[in-house]
Amino acid sequence: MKMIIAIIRPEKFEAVEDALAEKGCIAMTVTEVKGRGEQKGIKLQYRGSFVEVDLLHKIKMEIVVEDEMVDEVVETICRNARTGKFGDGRIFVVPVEKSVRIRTGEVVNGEN
Amino acid sequence: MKMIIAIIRPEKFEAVEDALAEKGCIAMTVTEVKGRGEQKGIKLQYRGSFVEVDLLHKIKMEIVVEDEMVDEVVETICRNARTGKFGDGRIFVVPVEKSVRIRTGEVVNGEN
Amino acid sequence: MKMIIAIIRPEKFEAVEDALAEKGCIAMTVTEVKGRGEQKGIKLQYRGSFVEVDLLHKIKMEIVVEDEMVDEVVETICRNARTGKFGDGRIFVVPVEKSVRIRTGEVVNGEN
Amino acid sequence: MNTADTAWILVSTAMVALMIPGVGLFYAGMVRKKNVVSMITLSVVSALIAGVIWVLYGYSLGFSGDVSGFIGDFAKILLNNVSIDSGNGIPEMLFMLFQMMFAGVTLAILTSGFAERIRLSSFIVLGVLWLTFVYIPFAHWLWGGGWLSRIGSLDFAGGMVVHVSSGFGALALALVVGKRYGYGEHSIEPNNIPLTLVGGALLWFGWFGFNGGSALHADRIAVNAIAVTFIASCFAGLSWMVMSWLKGKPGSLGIASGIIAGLASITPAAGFVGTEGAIIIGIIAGIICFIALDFRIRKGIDESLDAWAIHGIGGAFGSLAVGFLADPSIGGYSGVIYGNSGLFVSQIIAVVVTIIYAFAVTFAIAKIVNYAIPLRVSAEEEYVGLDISQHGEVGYV
Amino acid sequence: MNTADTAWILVSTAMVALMIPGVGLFYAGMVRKKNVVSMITLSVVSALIAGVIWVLYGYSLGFSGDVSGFIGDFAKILLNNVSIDSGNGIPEMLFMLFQMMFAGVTLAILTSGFAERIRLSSFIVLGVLWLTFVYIPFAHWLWGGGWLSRIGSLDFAGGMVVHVSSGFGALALALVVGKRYGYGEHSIEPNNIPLTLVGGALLWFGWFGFNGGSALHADRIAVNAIAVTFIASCFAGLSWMVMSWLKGKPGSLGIASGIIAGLASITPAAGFVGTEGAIIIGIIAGIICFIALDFRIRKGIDESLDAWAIHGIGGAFGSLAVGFLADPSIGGYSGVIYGNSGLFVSQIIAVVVTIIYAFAVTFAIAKIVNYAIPLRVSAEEEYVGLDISQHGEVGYV
Amino acid sequence: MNTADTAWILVSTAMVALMIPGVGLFYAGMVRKKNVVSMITLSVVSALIAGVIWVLYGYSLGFSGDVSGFIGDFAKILLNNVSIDSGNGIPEMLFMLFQMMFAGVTLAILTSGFAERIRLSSFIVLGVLWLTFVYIPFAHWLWGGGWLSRIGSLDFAGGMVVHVSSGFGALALALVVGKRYGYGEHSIEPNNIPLTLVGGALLWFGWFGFNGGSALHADRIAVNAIAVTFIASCFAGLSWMVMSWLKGKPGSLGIASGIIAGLASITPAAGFVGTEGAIIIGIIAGIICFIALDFRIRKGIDESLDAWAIHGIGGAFGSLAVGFLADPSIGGYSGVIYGNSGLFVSQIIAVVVTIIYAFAVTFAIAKIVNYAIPLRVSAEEEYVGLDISQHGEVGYV
Ligand SMILES: Nc1ncnc2c1ncn2[C@@H]1O[C@H](COP(=O)(O)OP(=O)(O)O)[C@@H](O)[C@H]1O
Ligand SMILES: Nc1ncnc2c1ncn2[C@@H]1O[C@H](COP(=O)(O)OP(=O)(O)O)[C@@H](O)[C@H]1O
Ligand SMILES: Nc1ncnc2c1ncn2[C@@H]1O[C@H](COP(=O)(O)OP(=O)(O)O)[C@@H](O)[C@H]1O
Repeated sequence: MKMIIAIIRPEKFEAVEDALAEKGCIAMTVTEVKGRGEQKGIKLQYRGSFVEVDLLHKIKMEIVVEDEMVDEVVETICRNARTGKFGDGRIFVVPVEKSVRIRTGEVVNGEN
Repeated sequence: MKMIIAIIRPEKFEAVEDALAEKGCIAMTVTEVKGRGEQKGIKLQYRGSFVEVDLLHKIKMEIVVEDEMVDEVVETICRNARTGKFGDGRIFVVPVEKSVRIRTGEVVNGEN
Repeated sequence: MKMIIAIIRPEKFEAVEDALAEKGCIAMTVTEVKGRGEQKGIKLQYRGSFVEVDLLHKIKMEIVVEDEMVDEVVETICRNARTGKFGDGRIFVVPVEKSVRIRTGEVVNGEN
Repeated sequence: MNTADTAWILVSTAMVALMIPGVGLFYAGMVRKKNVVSMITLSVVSALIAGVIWVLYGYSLGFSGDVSGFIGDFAKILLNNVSIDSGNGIPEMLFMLFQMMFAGVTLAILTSGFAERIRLSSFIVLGVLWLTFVYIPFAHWLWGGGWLSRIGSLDFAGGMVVHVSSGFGALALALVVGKRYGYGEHSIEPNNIPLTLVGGALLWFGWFGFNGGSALHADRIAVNAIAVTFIASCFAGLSWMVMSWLKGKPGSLGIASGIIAGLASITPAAGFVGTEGAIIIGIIAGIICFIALDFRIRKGIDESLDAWAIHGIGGAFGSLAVGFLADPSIGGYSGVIYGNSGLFVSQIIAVVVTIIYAFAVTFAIAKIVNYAIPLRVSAEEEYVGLDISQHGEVGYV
Repeated sequence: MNTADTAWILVSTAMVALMIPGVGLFYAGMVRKKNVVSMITLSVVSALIAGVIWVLYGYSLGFSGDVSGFIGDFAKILLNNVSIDSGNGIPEMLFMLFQMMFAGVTLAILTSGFAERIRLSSFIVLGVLWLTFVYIPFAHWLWGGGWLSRIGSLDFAGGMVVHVSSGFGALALALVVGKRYGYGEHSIEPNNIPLTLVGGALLWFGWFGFNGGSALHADRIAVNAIAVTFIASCFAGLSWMVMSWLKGKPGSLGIASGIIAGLASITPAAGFVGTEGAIIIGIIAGIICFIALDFRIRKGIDESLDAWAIHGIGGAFGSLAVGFLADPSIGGYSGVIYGNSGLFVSQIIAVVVTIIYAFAVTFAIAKIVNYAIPLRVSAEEEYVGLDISQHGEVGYV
Repeated sequence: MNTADTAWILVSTAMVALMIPGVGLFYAGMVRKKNVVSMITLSVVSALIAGVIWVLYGYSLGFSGDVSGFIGDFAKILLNNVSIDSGNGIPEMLFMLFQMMFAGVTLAILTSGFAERIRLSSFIVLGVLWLTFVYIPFAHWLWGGGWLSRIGSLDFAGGMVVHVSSGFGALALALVVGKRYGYGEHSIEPNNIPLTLVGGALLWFGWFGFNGGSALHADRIAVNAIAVTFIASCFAGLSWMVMSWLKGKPGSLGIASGIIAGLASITPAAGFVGTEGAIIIGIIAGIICFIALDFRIRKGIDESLDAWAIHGIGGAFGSLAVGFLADPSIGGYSGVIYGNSGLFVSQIIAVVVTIIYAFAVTFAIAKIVNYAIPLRVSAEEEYVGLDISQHGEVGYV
């Protein structure tokens, strides 16, 4: 099992969410975060000088899926979150060793 | 060392927190998140049609513990966060390779 | 690749951010969280009795870096986030198996 | 027409109008984030309901004619014969509008009793019935020439008409509607205290018009009313603060509650007692409303935003206090300390009757509405919150 | 000097002043978090611009003398000869100040058209030009003795001067400035509905001064004005609520919009129609402004905060309604239902002319300014938000 | 009794009352999230303290009799002999209440000096002493027939009594209490700018009552006062905006600060200067208060919310400006530009004396209180925030 951590533009969230739901990937946890990439955010020109706005609002999605689903989910997010401009975000995949459903107590162990 | 990531109902947080403290598990990091499980949130019947409220408020707890504590902590969270209804949440366990206490600089390496 | 998860005092964030930028470590994701360490937060003396304020505001930084950068980043954070008093925070290092840049679709696999 | 009186009541009317959303903002900061919009909207809709009912028949039933001391007649429905001209004093149209705002504020206060769990549609039905069968009779009894005013009971600006009715009504409603899901099991914390304090500031401001305008003239009584109103609120805020300090920390919500307890308590008395009376009423109001709130919590009654403890108890206490403290040099009526016990008796009768009537009739109305259409949202809707389930909105993004 | 009238207009002026930031707060809750400061600031700066222009030459051009019915003269620039004394009625200085606030509110309403994408500096230039070439002429035509008032057109408190001008002006601006980036592609959600409702509460309150003060006396007309104003807003709030309930859930923003639609629609009529007229105007206002808003959305026009649908359509509708419903027993003018069709003709002319003029001249001004200095921020600045890019501030931490 | 004057002062009193929590809201948005409740509560408690002190002895010491020009007597303690009736003008009870609000606002402004670090209990003690030994003497000197008024110093609505006292008092307090932990090391950002602007809107509104009501009549002076008040605030808002634009971006907090600087500066002059004077005062106020704020920051003084830079400097400047600009055709007094230098001398004396007295006596009081009970919370409490440590509350959930 893997946790897919995707950091995307807030305005792309709905599109990503819908595309994932179509693929049957419904469950997720969403956090409002701020972030910057390697470009140090956005540069605004301001009366000759530049102002850097470094931390921009992003949405972090955490999605835990079976190993075989990872590539499809990653690909779906990528496709729907992309604008092609700086700031589209990143996806990280982290191993999950165990997953428990609180309601039932049912435990799934990852292969890791 | 493992990071236990528990996503629970906000109204169960206090109970879980107290139960964990009793077991000596005090340290934790808490984030307000939104989430949905496989049921796509909650369906509200509204004048004949259904409205899905997909993202519901949840509390995410991140607790890093020694490997041998994992089961006890998971079990304690499960017991205290459970209502038996959809939406009780999930617990994920993720490996931690290294842990540093900033105040002292002391480093603990996980066995992973 | 590793994800460095640092939980620090909000008032130290700027200093840490600047110090990391100097080291060329610019990209990061930041979340407002609450947390407590093993001391159960802060004890306030109040008319004879003690009140514990258990969850204090913290800033969580998530920084994904190549393996060889980990120690430098951890050390930089430690040095700049330290006050020496309880509550300075913790750093956890978690393995990342894969990282994708959404804008380009470019994938980097971790050695894990 | 007295233009100065008119100027003052024009402004007072606007100030009382501002109190209606003010109640909503005050309440909204104290509920959970998922119900913040709902709580304000209930107050806004209270204004709409009151406005429409008042125009259609409410003013007429309250203030036109008299049927056996209990209720008015239909001579002024649709504001028939309500003139914008006047002999002396203010035009009747202005009086009508000023009174309309009181009905709106009262209904808004009532929403405390079913906060975070009422269906919007049921609230509208309930609101119409409640104004018709509780508020309008009370207005008639005490202000429209009805039986309580005839036996000599006094209610300057609504200790009973506004505060007892909504406070004890809210209590009845809380009992019919039942506790919020999880109440008493996990803590329900105020989501936005600054919002509550914005609402509280508007209420404090509006109360100058509420009590001062009830003089209906820009005269010595209006001056007395606003002076005792502010003074009572200060002393009540302090006495509540002291009470809560003795038991723990003095919270801002407590101080605000104390101020409002003082305001509610001085309301029936503002044209009858002087500044010493205001000090006494204020101090006691802060203490007994604090105790009432504490009692309510210990009993596990989810009268969620304490309309009962603050408005109900405060209004009842203040109405009784009139019987004790009324100073003939202010409003021409004497209380017990000026050697007249007759007024006190009338006040006791009025308080007891309005408490019983408000509680019982509200209870009955609530039961009937609840039988026809459920008052309460479903468990899922409550869990998700009324903002999404009733309004399709999210308070803060 | 009539001191009672003066007292009332002193207060009314303050109440209308409060509406200026009130518009900003109302709007600010509906934009995205990154533009919340900008939205309030645009309204605050509207007050500053209006204040300065009014003192320098605005009042004079609007209300002093007359040049061919189109505009005033320069006799009172820098408030020359504007006296604080008066024969009867209120001092001219007070009238000047009261009118100044109207200019400020109107400019604040206009900011709807370019919300979340205007450069602050361009707004200032635009605001100066717009007040000069749209607002001040309108004020002169209808209130300063200009040609529309001479042909008998009536505008009690600004149905055309305030609401048509800003509503249709905002529409023109929205077309010139263009849609917000991503508009129609992803949802743009209100960031803080309680903030909007705080602003709405202040607007509701201020409108008593806006319409009531426009009587310029604390008299029967003022009484009529505030009564019909509140009544129309209640009925409009309800009719909008019903409309939105038929299509889905009744949101708080919808109810508030309905109330404001009622307020805007009754504005031109408040001194001419009675309470039945107010009921009719209110109910219709809620329905047609709802439809207008729906139409605007379906057309994909990003007139972002619906000044056009609510103020523009509401103000135009209300101005026409005067021609139908004017009751001679209130303001001395008769509408169609009292057998006089002449007034209705004047109203049609006035509405048509002001709509065309407001739209066309605003469009031209916007194009010219946009040519000289871009009205719109850069794509990056828009993405980051105006709070950071224009003000260097972050709304909430 | 003049009922029109009474109507106006009834309303003005309410408007000034609203300013008290208004100051709290204005300040609260600028502190950190963990102190937002505390900041509002300090203002609310200021009202309570002022209310109680004023009733007990404050009004008497300020406005009854005279002991060597320095202070009043005890003839009106407990509002003894303060009547709700009156010959002509307004009843003394109303004057008393109007003045009470001024005391409350002034104490609320003072809380800037120890924001985010004061113990609530110490504040209460400090507030009582400060009103007694600083505010009440000032009120007596300038308004109660004391020595400054006898030498001809003028203070229309509180340039010295309110703004110099609280501004320089806050500076003294900031020095005694010391900087906030971490001040200057890490940035301390405003947590909720919209909240500050809500407070600012209420202040702007209330100031009409503050300055206009200080005429004590609904007359030409009241009209002049509100006109020059609003005009000065507009010009000051713009001049501050320009100043901040020259150095970076024009923030909303800057514009709001400029507006308040203009309001504070025109306060002492509002009944004495005309609209040209208001323009001059406004423009200069925006500039010098901006410079003062900048100076304060460069000096590293943590007078946290700039009561000194805005109220202290603004009030002092405006008081001096009266000596220059007073126009005999307005209030009957002539300044330097009308050929009279005597007034200017009196104003200089008054400003110098009040600055020194306010600073020195506040400093002494603060030292004494600090010796008896620490003014400041512990380092842990400050770190956790005053909301939790003093009130047991959390502002937003
Ligand atoms: N190395 C990283 N560690 C943690 N978060 C990152 C990292 N790189 C990017 N992010 C997150 O992704 C967001 C978008 O990244 P960015 O680099 O701006 O996108 P792009 O690669 O398209 O320019 C950032 O705001 C940040 O939150
Ligand atoms: N696969 C998943 N990945 C990430 N978060 C999840 C996942 N499944 C559940 N969650 C989180 O747990 C919360 C509760 O899950 P849910 O499925 O509703 O509980 P239940 O299994 O009891 O129905 C969700 O709101 C979401 O935040
Ligand atoms: N075991 C843990 N798991 C998760 N988060 C932790 C853990 N220990 C500490 N934290 C986070 O680090 C923050 C600071 O930790 P704390 O223990 O107070 O620092 P210190 O070790 O200097 O006393 C806490 O508020 C919490 O958010």
